[in-house]
Formats: sequence, C-alpha cells, structure tokens
Amino acid sequence: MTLDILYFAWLRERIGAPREQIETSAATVRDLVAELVARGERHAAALSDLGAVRVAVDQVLSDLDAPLGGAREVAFFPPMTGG
Amino acid sequence: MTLDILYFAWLRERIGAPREQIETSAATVRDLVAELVARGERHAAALSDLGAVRVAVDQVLSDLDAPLGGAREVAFFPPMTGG
Amino acid sequence: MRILVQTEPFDATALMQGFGAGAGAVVTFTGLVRDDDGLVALEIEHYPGMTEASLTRHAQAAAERFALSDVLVAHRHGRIAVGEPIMMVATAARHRREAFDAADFLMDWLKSRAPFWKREIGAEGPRGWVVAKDTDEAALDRWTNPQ
Amino acid sequence: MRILVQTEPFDATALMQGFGAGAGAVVTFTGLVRDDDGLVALEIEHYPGMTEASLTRHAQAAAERFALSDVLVAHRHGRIAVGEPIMMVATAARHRREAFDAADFLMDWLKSRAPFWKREIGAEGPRGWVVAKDTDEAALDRWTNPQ
Repeated sequence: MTLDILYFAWLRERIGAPREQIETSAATVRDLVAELVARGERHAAALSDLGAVRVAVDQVLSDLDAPLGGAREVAFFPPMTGG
Repeated sequence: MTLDILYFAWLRERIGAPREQIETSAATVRDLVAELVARGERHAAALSDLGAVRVAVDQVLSDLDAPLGGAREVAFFPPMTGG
Repeated sequence: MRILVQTEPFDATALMQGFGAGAGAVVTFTGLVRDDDGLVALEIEHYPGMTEASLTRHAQAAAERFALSDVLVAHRHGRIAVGEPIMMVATAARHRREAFDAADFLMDWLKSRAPFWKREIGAEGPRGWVVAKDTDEAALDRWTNPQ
Repeated sequence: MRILVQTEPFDATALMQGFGAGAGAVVTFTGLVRDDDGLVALEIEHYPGMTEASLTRHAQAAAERFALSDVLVAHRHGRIAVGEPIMMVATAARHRREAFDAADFLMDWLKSRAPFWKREIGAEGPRGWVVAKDTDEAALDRWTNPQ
C-alpha cells in the first residue's frame, strides 16, 4: 500500500522533510518504524528513542501495535505541548 | 453605648425598617438579640430562628458570642446568596 | 486589583482591557441571570461598605494564596434582567492551575460570604428570597479542609 | 460550538459576542506568551486536519460530559509574540461547577493531546522545542482516574 508519512517538530527537523510517500506492506506501526529506520541515518536517528515519539494513524492518536490495514497517513511527532 | 442596627433581605422586611439606632449596654451579640426581641412582635418574629440569621459587627462576619465593646454597627441578615 | 460594586451593567471588554499583562494564564467567570421558571429579573440587595471591604479583603487573600499578578471582582446590585451578567471574576497568574483555582475559590467565597441577597422577580412581581444552598457552604469548605 | 485554528490574533471580544446566551455561568481561559528568560516569541507548529478534527471531537466530548450549552476553542499557530494570546477556551453551563470543570478539562486535554508543538524564540533566534511536562500528563489523568 501507499502511505503518506508525516513528521512534526524535532522529528521533522531530524528527518529533514515534513513528509514522504512510501510503498509498504507493514502490518503495524512497529513494522513501519523498522522499515523507516532501515532507510538511513536520519530516519534511524529520528526514530531511535520511541519513548519520546508519538504516532497518529489517519489523524487519530495511536500506538506502536496499531494495525495499518487500510491506513493512508501515519504521523510521527514528539509529545504535544499545546495550550 | 449607641449602636446602629442594620437589617437586610427578609429580616429587613420583617422588622419593617432597614436600620434603627439604640442605646444599649449589651456585652455580646446574644445579649443584644435578647434586648431586640423584647422590643416587640416584629423583632421577636424576625429574630426567632437564630440558626437562619447571620450577624456582622462593624462590617465583619461574627457570631452570637462576639463581644460588643467599642462596636458602632451591628447587622442582622439571612445567609448570603451572592454571585 | 480592581473591585467594582455597582447597579449599572459592566462592560466586560473595557474591564478586561490590559488585565493580566505579563501573565501566562487568565481565567474569567461570569454569572448571568438564567431564564428559570418564567423569571423576569433578579433583585440584589447588598450591604454598602461591608461589600466593598470584604470583596477587597478576599481578592487580596486570593492574590496572595494563588500568587496572582492581577485580580478583578465586579458585582452588580439592584434589578438585573434575565440574560444580563450579575457578576464577574477575573484572575491572572503565571500558570493555569493558579488562575483556575483562584477564580474557583473567589466564586465559592462570593456565593456564601459576600453580603449579597437575591430575590426573584417573575412577571407577576417579586417572589421570595433565594435560600442559601448547603452545597455552596460545602463548596467553600473545600478550601479550608482539603481532602 | 466553535473551533478556530488560525495564525492571526483572535479578537476575544468578537468571539464572546452572544456566547453562552441563556446560560447561568460562563468561564473563559486565555493562555498568553510569558516574558520568560528574554523570550521574544513562541513558534507553534500544528498538524493541519488532525488539529481541527481532534479539537472538535474533544469540545463535543466536554459539552456532553459537563452538559455545556456552548463551547469555544481558539488556538493560534505560527509565530506569537510575548504578551499575545496563544489560545482561548470558553464554556457555558447552567451552573458554575460544570463551566469551571469543563474549561479545566479542555485545558488539560489541550496541553498534552492536541497536536501542537512549541518552540521558543529569543532575541538570538530559535531556541529548542518545549519539552512536554509530566505534570501536564498527571493533570490529564485526573479526569479518568478520579481520586
């Protein structure tokens, strides 16, 4: 499937781009992270500490074990600091 | 001593006046209430249920045992319902 | 700090002009006359002199307890029509917790310790005096007897 | 219900026009950029699409949970100078407890669940991203794990 991957805040800065499109057969967010980390140093650095990373699948807060079947957009970002 | 006695809300209505001035030697609020009750039916009716009456001595919330030495103004009113 | 006790409606916008400059958090509470049971207006009696003194004292106490940088209390008396604001409290602090708690505390205090008394006015004329609620007394107790 | 996500400053007076008509209690919270450590501005990034959807969902949840008659959330993104409002929440209910609690709940939720990220800007340029606070997480827990 084709997935839009979005990055925000310092994850965007470490990756060096706000979004990318990838072809993947990852079943879960965790599988997707493994594929992304294998892409190179920037991805590996950005996603090295998963405790400091939050994820949204199709714009809904989710977790590493969430299934990706049917998903179109996955976003990675640090814990939010709104308000 | 000369005391200004003030009444508010339904106490004012039962007494039939917002204020009166009296000469008294009452030592405490409780003594003052006894003197007022002796003044007649209206005062007796207004001050019959002291559990439903609050008192301020010189504009500070007080209680029945408060001393009146040096006081100039005593107010009787129902529990407050502001805000 | 600003304390207003008046019969005229207050202009919340004008009151809030410049309020809380430098603060990180501003909370306002506004109490309005609800359209309950065909109510037309409230009539509020107060104790001139004691009202201003006690509002000032408690606004100062709240400012110290919650480290407020600014505090405002405005309360009307006389006849207030349904839909109109009766009173307003505003608090400014560095952080949201203090601003929220201070406004909450001031409201609990105002409800049962400020010398105001309300009477309901229906289309048929004045109704009875509003009776104090035990829940208001309990709300105030929260601040002296923390659970 | 009204949700605003924008870069421009918002006009609180205009937003509050007619807000809470018929309610007995209106609470507002405004968060402003504090002048901390020579801060010049905040820069706020957000997740377009998710921001609006999640603010709407949580404003609706707050409206149901606290029986609100009206609710408003306005949040800016982009560069916001010291002293300017970042965001505002307003809640209207019959009674004060619900209006206070709903505003408090929405703020706790916004602080750690709405997709906004802040970076500090000093006179020397951008500083680091603001780190999420454990206390914000704990504040949110209050609403699911009542003591």
